[in-house]
Formats: sequence, C-alpha cells, structure tokens
Amino acid sequence: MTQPGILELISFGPGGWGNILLAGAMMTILIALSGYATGAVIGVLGAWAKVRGGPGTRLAADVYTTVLRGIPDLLVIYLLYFGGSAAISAVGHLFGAEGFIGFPGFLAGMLAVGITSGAQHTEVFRGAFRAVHPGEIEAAIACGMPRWLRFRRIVAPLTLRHALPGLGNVWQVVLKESALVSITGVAELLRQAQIAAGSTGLPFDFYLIAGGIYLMISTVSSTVLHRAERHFSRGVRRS
Amino acid sequence: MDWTFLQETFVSLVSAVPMTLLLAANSIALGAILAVGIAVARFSATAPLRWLAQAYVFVFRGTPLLVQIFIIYYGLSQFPAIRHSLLWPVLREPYWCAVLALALNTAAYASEIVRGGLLSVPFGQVEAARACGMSRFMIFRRITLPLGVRQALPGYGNEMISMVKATSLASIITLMEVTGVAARIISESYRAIEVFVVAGAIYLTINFLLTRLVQLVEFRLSPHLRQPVAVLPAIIEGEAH
Amino acid sequence: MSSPASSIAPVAISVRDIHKSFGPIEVLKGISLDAREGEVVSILGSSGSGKSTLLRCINMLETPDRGEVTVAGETIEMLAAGNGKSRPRDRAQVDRIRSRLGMVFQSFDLWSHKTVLENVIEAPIHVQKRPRAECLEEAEALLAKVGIAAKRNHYPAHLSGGQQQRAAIARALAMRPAVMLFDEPTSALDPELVGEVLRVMRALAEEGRTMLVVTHEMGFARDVSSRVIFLHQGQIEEDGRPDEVFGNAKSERFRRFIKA
Amino acid sequence: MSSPASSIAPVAISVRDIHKSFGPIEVLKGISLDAREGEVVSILGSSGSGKSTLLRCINMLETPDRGEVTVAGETIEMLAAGNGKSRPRDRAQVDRIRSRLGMVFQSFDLWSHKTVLENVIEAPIHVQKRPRAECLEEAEALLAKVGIAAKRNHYPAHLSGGQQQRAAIARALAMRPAVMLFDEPTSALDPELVGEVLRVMRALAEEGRTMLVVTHEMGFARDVSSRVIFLHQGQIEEDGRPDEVFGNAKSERFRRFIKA
Amino acid sequence: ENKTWTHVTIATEGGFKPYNFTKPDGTLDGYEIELSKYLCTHMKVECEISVQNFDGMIPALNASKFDAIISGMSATAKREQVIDFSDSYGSTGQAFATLKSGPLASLPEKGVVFSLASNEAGATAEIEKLKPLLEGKTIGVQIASTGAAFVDKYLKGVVEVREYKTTEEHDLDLAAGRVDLVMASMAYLTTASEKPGNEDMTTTGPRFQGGFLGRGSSVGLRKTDPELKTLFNEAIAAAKADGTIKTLSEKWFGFDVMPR
Ligand SMILES: Nc1ncnc2c1ncn2[C@@H]1O[C@H](COP(=O)(O)OP(=O)(O)OP(=O)(O)O)[C@@H](O)[C@H]1O
Ligand SMILES: Nc1ncnc2c1ncn2[C@@H]1O[C@H](COP(=O)(O)OP(=O)(O)OP(=O)(O)O)[C@@H](O)[C@H]1O
Ligand SMILES: [Mg+2]
Ligand SMILES: [Mg+2]
Repeated sequence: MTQPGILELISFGPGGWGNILLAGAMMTILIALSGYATGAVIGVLGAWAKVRGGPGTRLAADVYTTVLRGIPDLLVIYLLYFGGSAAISAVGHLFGAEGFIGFPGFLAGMLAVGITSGAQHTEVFRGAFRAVHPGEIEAAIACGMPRWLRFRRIVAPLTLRHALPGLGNVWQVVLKESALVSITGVAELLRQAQIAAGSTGLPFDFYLIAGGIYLMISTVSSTVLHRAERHFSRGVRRS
Repeated sequence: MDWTFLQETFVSLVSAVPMTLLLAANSIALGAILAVGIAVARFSATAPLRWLAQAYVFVFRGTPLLVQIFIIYYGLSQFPAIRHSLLWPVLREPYWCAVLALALNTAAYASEIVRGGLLSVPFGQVEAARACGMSRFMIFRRITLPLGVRQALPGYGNEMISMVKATSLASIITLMEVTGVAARIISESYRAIEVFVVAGAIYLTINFLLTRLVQLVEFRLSPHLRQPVAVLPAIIEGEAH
Repeated sequence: MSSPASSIAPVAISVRDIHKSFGPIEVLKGISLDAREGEVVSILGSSGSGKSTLLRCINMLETPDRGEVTVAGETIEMLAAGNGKSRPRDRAQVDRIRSRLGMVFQSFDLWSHKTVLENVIEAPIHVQKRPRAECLEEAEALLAKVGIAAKRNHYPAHLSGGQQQRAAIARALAMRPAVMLFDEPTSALDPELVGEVLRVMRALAEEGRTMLVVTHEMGFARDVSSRVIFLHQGQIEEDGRPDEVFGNAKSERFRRFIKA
Repeated sequence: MSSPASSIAPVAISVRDIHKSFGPIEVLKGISLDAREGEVVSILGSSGSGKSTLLRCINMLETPDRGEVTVAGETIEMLAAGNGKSRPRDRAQVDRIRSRLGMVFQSFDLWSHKTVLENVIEAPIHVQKRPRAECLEEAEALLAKVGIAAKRNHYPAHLSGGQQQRAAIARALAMRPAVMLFDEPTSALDPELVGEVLRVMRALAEEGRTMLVVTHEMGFARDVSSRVIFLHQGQIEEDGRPDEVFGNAKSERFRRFIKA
Repeated sequence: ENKTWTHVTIATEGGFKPYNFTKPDGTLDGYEIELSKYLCTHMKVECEISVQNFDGMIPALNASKFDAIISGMSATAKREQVIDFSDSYGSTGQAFATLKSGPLASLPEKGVVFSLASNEAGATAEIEKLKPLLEGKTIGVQIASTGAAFVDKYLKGVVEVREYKTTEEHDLDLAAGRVDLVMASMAYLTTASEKPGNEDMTTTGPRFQGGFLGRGSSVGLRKTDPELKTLFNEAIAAAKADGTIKTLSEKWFGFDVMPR
C-alpha cells in the first residue's frame, strides 16, 4: 500500500476526505458558536450576580462557577446527554407521550459547552468590571442614568475593553471543547479526523490536518477579536 | 445507589490523584515561567521577537491540546533522528511528554492573560515610576507586574483550573491519572455516570481548594481595593497606647 | 437668605441633617443647608474636611447614613437599612433627581471610551431623550463657550488637564440641570480660563440656575458667590453672605483659614 | 540670570531648543531655558500651551523631537531616529538623570498598590539603594512636613484629592532631587495647605534646590519664584524676574493673561 | 407484551478496520457492515447504521440512543452484566505482535491456537513457557480490551503494561520502540501489519481464545429486548449455515473467523 499525500487526503474528489472534514468543521463552528453565545449570556448574568447581587444570588453564582469550573466538561456532557434524556422522557410520559424521547446530541453538546464556558465567562466579566475606573461609572450615575442605560452605554463598553483578551481565551477554549461533544455522536471535526484516521491507518496525518483546520478557524476568529479589541480600546493611552 | 461500587471506584481513583497533581503542578510551574517570558516578548521593541511570541500563542491556542499531545508523543517519535537524539530519554517517557505538552499549551493561554493584566495598569503610574528614574526592568518588577498580576489573577485562576482538568488528556498517552483510571473502570463496568460523578467530585475537591488558594492570594494582593478597616483600628490602638 | 432677590426665590435644593461615616471616622456630622434658585453657594474647608463627601451625598453617590435631600420640592425617600444606615427607597426617583443635578468631579472622570463631543451629548440624548441634532448643536455651543471646540473629536486621554476639566464642565452643563454641583471646577485652570469659566458660571446663575461650588479660590467665593459656607470637622462653622463672612467671621478657625 | 546671587551659582538644568509635536500639532516650538542652583522658576501659560509637555520632555517622559537637556552638567545624549525625530541613546543614562529630577504630576499618579509610606520610600530604597531605616525615617519626616503622617498606611484610593497631592509631593522630595519639577502642585489644595506647601518649597529653595513649577497661582509666581516664564503658542513670550515681568511685561498677550 | 421490530438502529465505531470503517466518500464499509446488511435483510427489518464513539456506546445503548451495537465488540462476562449479546459472528483470538527486527520476533509456537475453554491446562502451560522470554518487557494493549484482561490475569508482574485508547496508538509506540510487543485480536493484527507505517510489524507467538476472553464478536443488545436478540440469533445462524460468514471473513481478514 502506498502512502497517499496530505493533499490527496484533503481533496474533495473521489478518495479525498475533503467533504467529510468540511462537514466536521462546520459542525465544530456551529457547536462552538452556539455554545459560546449561551455561555456569554450566562456569564453576564453570573458576573452581575457576583458584583451586584445580594448574598443569596452571590452564593448561587459562586457555587455555579466553582462546580462547573471544577468538574471535567465531559461529565457535564454525559449528564446532559444521558441524564437529560431520562428527564425529558419522564416529563414526556406525564403528558402522555409514548416511549422514549431522545435528547438530541447537538442540543446536549451546545448546552454543555454553554454551561461550562458560562462559568469562565463569569470570571472574565467580573475581573474586567473591577478594572473599570470607578469615577467613570460614578459620572454616569451622577447624570441620572438608570441602571440599564448605564450598563449599556458606559459599563458594558468599558468592561469589554478589559474583558476582550479573556474572552478571546474563552473562545479558543470553547472551540476546542467542542471536540468533546463527539461523545454524543455529533460528528464534529476531531471526531471525523479520528474516524478517518481509524479507517485509513494514518492517524498522524489526520491529526495534523485537523490541527491545521482548527488553526484556520482560529485565524478568522482572532482577526475578528483583534478588530473588536482595537474598537473597544479607543481612547486608551498605552505604555 | 450501589454504595460498594462507588466506594471501590473512589479508592481506585484516589490512588491516581498524585499523578494528576504532579502533572498539573509541573506543567503549571513550567508554563508560568514561559508565559511571563512570552508576554514580555510581545511588548518587545524587537519585531522578530514579537512575531515569534505571537506565532507561538497563535499555534498553541489555535489547536486542541489533544492534537498537541498526540503530535508531541506519537508524532515526534516517528522520526528516527529524534529517537537517536539526546532528547529521546526524555521524550521516550509519556510523563515528560505530557508535562511538556501541557506546559507549552498553558504558556500560550497564560501569556495572553498576563498581557491583558499588564495592559490594564494605569499609564500614569508607569510614568510616575519612570520619572523616579526606575529602569524598565525595575518598573516592570515593582509596578507593572504586581498591579498587572493582581488584575490577571482571576483569569489565571481559571487557567490553572483548566490545567488540572486538562491533565485528564494525559490518559491518551498511557498515563494512569484520575481520568485514565476512570476510563478503565468505565470500560470494565459501563457505569459511566457513577464513575464520572466520583471522578467529578475528586476534581471538584482539588479545584475547590485551588480556587480558595487563588482567592486568598487575590485578597492578599489587593489591600488597596479594600476599605481600610484593618489599618484604622491599628492606628487608633497605636495612638491609645 | 443672602441677597434680597434670592430670599424671595423658591428653594431649589435643601439638605437636612446629613451624617456620613467611613468606618470609624465620622466625616459629616449633621449638615443642613438650603439654596434658592439662582443662588451660588461656595463651600470652603480644608483638605479632608468632607466637602467632596457632602456633594457626593447630595446626589447619592454616597448614601448618607442619616438625613434628607430635597431637590425642586421632591424629597429623596430613604429607607432605614438594618445596620443603622439608610438607603433610597426608589432608584428611579434617585435617577430622576440626579438628572436634575449636574456634577463636575474633582478628578473630571470623563468617559475614556468616548470623545469629548460624545461625552457631552451622551446624557442629553440617552437620559433626557432629547433629539440628537439639538443636542449636538448645544454641545458645540457649550464646547465653544469653554474654549475646547477644537478638541471635540479627541479622546480624554489626549487632553491636557485643563482641557479635561473644561470638557467635564461642558458635560455637566449639557444636561441643563436645575442645580449644579462643582467639585473644584477650576483647580486645573489658568487664571484666564478661570475667568472664562467663572463667566460661564455667572451666566448660569443669572439664568436662575443654582450652584454649589466646592472651591479653594477665595476670589471666587468673595466676588461671585451669593453665599459662603465653611466646613470644619464635619460641621458648618460659617454660613452667610460673602461680605459678612469674610469681613466679620465669627469662627476663629475660619479667620485662620483665610489668613493663610 | 535673575537675582545677583543666582547668577553666580552653577547651572543646575539647561534646556536647549526643545521641539515637540503630537501628530500635526506642534506643541513646543523651540524652548530654551537655564536654571541655576537654588532658582525657582515659575512657568505660566494658558491651558494647552504646553507647560506639562515641557516638563515631560525635560525628564524624557515624552521624547522631544529635537533639542537637548543637560542636568548638573550631564547632557542626555540623543540619537536621530529615522522619521526626523530623535530618541535617547542610553536608557541607563536617562534613568540616572531622572533620579536626580523629582516630579510631581498634575494627576498625582500615586502607585495604587502601595500605601502612602510605601510610595514615598519606594524610589529611595530601590532606585537610590539607600538604607531602609534611613528612608523610613526621612519619609516620616516628609509626611509630617506635608501634614499627612496620619495617613501613612492608607492606600491612595482612600485619600482625598489634597491628601493625594501632598503624598505625591512627599514622594518626589524623598528622592532628594537636584531639580524638582512641579506640575501644578497646589491645584487641589486649600489656601491654608497651599501656604504650607509653599513654605516647604521655599525651604527647599533655600537648601539650594532648583525648582521648575508649572502653576496658575499668580501669588506664588510673584512672591516665591526668582524667575517667571510665560509660555505661549509653544514659545517663551516672557522671561525675567517676577517684578520685571509682572510690573513691566513686554508681551500684550501676557498682560491680558494676568489681567483676567 | 411482544414487541414487533420493523426498524432497527445500529451503532458502529466507523474507524476500526477491517471490522468497520469509513470510506473517503463518507459511506461505511467493512466486515461488520456487509454482515449487518445480510442480517437485516434476513430479519426483514429496515436498518439504519450510525457512527458512534466506542467509549460511550454501552451507556448510550442503555439510554436507548440506538438499538444494537455491531462494532467488533467481544461478549465478555463483564459486559454481559450490563447488556445482552447475540451469538458470536466471529472469533479470532488474541495474538502478540512485535517488530520483525526485534528479539521477540521468533517467539515459539507461532500461530498455534490455545483455547482457554477446551484446553485450559495446555494454555496455562504455554503461558508458563512464555514468561521467562517476556520477563521485563513492555507490552501495549488497548484499554479494557480482552487482551488487557488476558495480560492482567496471566502476565501481571512479568511484563510492564501500557494501556492505550486505540489499537492504532499501540502500533505507533511499537514502531517507536516505546513498547516491545502488543496484544490484540488476530483479525486486527493481520490487517494492521498491512497499514502504511507498520511494514516492520509481525505477529509472533501463540494465539489464545475462549474462556474469559469471551465468545468473540457479537451483537450488543439491551436486556429488555429479548425479541430482537432472537431475531439476530436466527439471522446469524443462517449466515453461518449458508457460508456468508466464511466468505465475508475470508474477504476481509484473509482467514475464516467462524467461531468454533
Ligand atoms: N471611600 C472612602 N473610604 C474611606 N475614607 C474616605 C473615603 N472617601 C473619603 N474618605 C475620607 O473622608 C475624609 C473627607 O474626604 P473628602 O474627599 O470629602 O475631603 P475634601 O474636603 O473633598 O478634601 P479635598 O479638598 O482634599 O478634596 C478624608 O479624610 C478622606 O480620607
Ligand atoms: N499624548 C498626546 N497626544 C496628543 N495630543 C496631546 C497629547 N498630550 C498633550 N497633547 C496636546 O498638547 C497640548 C499641550 O498639552 P499640555 O498638557 O502640555 O498643556 P498644559 O499647558 O499643561 O495645559 P493645562 O494647564 O491645561 O494642564 C494640548 O493641546 C493637548 O491637547
Ligand atoms: Mg475633595
Ligand atoms: Mg498640564
């Protein structure tokens, strides 16, 4: 058996794995994006609870971040995928549904990525909020800006300025965390690479290819993040 | 609930905790040193040094750790040149390959966190230090780094915790740390949820202690953000005596 | 209370028995004062005497431990909190009242992510919901008035101290507040600009706007204000028309203060 | 150049033909000045005239585009950079010279992670490598001198503006600099404290320390300084003894400035 | 209540050549894929084969994500505690592989099959003969595979064991010289040595099968679906009887894997 070259492996023609890898990459992006968005929403709420909440909400937010940052993400996926199905079926039976109702793997994956990255988002937002110069927030209070307006116009943009490097990190983590979702049968990039590796006996080549594709996705996303960083750092003098 | 099974699982998993801790501690320590270096290189006046640091961060943040471990462990060993080099006694060992991969990986993330922290230091305070005649290195060591580190701590705490969890990937190169043992128990018993709950509890305990440690350090490093309660009674007392 | 004109005018702002402690230190020990429309009240006092804290309590940036603030007849309702302190009952009310109180901070505190012009139009557009075009026009006029129209598109980090201070004044004025609170509005200005800013403030006074001004400028206190207050150890030691207070101070402490 | 005494004393600091632009705006258009030991030079000028920029160029916080700075006989060597600008050749030399130049910033810029006392002893211990005990003792004396000894263990965030400014003065004095650069050192102080700080500055002058003081206090310029400089549009418009300058100014612009 | 099956979802790993694997166009192929098609036709049910991660397969089966596992899974006693198995459709036994150039390439009794079920005494005697030859060597096995169970039971303390997630990975370490030999199913090893990169790999020593090594590859089913098990057993019996298994296994493995 002669060893095919990498170009041959990723081609879209017959004998090339291009189509499968492309589908995997799309799935990875889809899971990562939806999970990241879910996480960001949770993160804003969590940071808000930690900074401004009463003792109860603060405790709840603390427990949430400690537990979810502390346990392996795989466990969350397992619990949602296997446990979630059982829960949904139980609810379904109450409403007279027949048999077993599946908890879609994609949904479990997205929620799992969202819930785990939400804990990281919370910490990033909290740290960034504390870096905002308090006088600027006071100036907004003194103008009579109601909370939401103040948040939208002053606090959020200033917080984002400090949060962006951290948010970039979380995005990178999420992008690769999406690989764990393969446990639910979702055919994302790394899973497709593993299948291809097992089917061809060329593990090294396919891991390299997968790494390259992840890098490509990263390139695009870090360009976007860099633009955002520049936008939110306007008016800052740097050493 | 099968208590004996949970108990047996717990005992097997706990015996793997030292391996997990050793991997985490070594790679975090090695990675932290590397991270500060990279963060500093990113502010360097020498363009090639800046590019090098940027490329490093790009590659190691941009690819899954799993792929990195795989390439370092299985990939490098495919080249006879490496197998016959002086590095082989180190690279031959799965343990050192894991530490290497984890450290290289965390260094990329941590350097970004440190960079963000350094950038958040108010410019005026750096200028005040310059005006005192402090050298660049002294400003870095006495002003920028302490303020920046304080700022970076929450993010870095995150990163250390991810590292503890990331050690679980070492199981793919035959290291029997907590997840490796858990995977073996699962593939023998097929009771994934129970085993993962026990493993989860163990990771949670480790990380909980780690979080508290980071919070303690955070508290110690930021007296200037607290109300001066601790100081005032001391003064009043001092004046009373 | 001071000039005949202002004693007829209605009370614009009234502060009753404000107390405030930081930890064990009681900074304000029961401050009361009224200002009528068009009155310019200078607040004097040595460093650390609580002048800034008083202004911050008035617009609830610091919650007073006790006491009452009334702006244009509306009293900020307070609730007793558990620990012997109090807090406002209705946040929306506080926001509404704040938008009638313009404040210029000692440290300017311009929003660093917005240009000078954006700083000035931010609150009128978004808090007061006035039309953008109108706000822009007014902002330009205000910036011209304080002499930094040329810097309208600069970010605060690229301005000199005096320019920042003037931008902060323009930002506060843009809200057309009933009462202006100034915390050392001219500390970073040269005499020429001080003159200009004081002219702006005088014009505001004539429009019937009330002002509380923390200042170290004796000239301003003497010549522009209609009333002078001297804070000492958390209490009002002197209160009266400038000529009364400067000419014939009751308090030994104040005589020492102005002699320096 | 001003009083007979100081014209005999050696030159402490000499600035030659400093130019500085920010983008298209030329802020300094060739400033030259010498100050002899013990001289107190007041720098006046309207807001935005470049006073802060001049001080910042002197200790190289901003790199002048052109020109030369000499402190105690040592000239900071500059290299031409590509774009028609220049930069210092030897960073260590700049650091050494800076440690002989004390600077008090317009915005104080205390180090927020250190207490007042730590701020004061930081540079003497770590830059000048003096023994800790000696530095502590001197710092306590300085803090007492500026009247904030009681706040020695507070962090800057918990101080009033005036207290911060005094801490910044103590920090600069602690380096025992040959030349002190003050950027509006009394802007946040009340008259009483201004008096105190000026007394400190006068004492420093008598010790033979040279001072360049950016100020808006005409009183200070007139009574304390031995020389007054007026900056306008990036150039020196007036330069002379206070009595000469205030009594008999050549420049129309300056007469307008002090009349305000 | 008897469930009637018309539609069955089958899980396979999709990357375990030659049992099951994916072709570049995304379709599945391999011994088990062709066999499943035969079985489904015989059972007169509509089948849907989906690719699943091997790790989560048994829990997922029990969580009803699909109905059957056909993925080279051996029916061992441990697995039978959790799920049910059909009759076996292939049993090749466990064999060793090493490098052609290595010292273990010439282990005795190459290719001889020892059954732990019918000839346990012979098998254990053979293992005793191997022990001195393997003393101190490192062996690689797939985690929790039947091979791992064998090594754990008979060679513990004699050899150092490394456990890998996939068989591919132990092949790589064999080539790198990190392990001296590997143990895996005969069917896998015969084809593995044909893969690129494994040219230097060869099977060596005796083979073991039966007993606690399990009945060989079987269809994994939920314990609650006895009807489906009956259907599969009938179909497998038919495949054995009409020679389908023999032809398919010769096509894919190069020898007959008919369970004996
Ligand atoms: N957040 C705070 N926590 C603790 N103490 C504070 C706080 N804010 C102010 N103080 C203290 O309260 C006192 C009054 O401060 P304030 O800022 O009102 O003084 P001020 O009269 O405005 O002085 P200055 O003229 O120097 O600005 C000071 O002693 C200060 O140290
Ligand atoms: N970093 C910078 N980037 C761009 N422009 C700047 C920068 N720093 C200062 N300037 C501009 O240079 C001019 C001089 O500023 P400088 O701070 O020296 O004024 P100043 O004389 O100290 O005024 P003030 O009395 O208000 O403090 C101003 O017009 C200012 O906008
Ligand atoms: Mg104040
Ligand atoms: Mg200035």
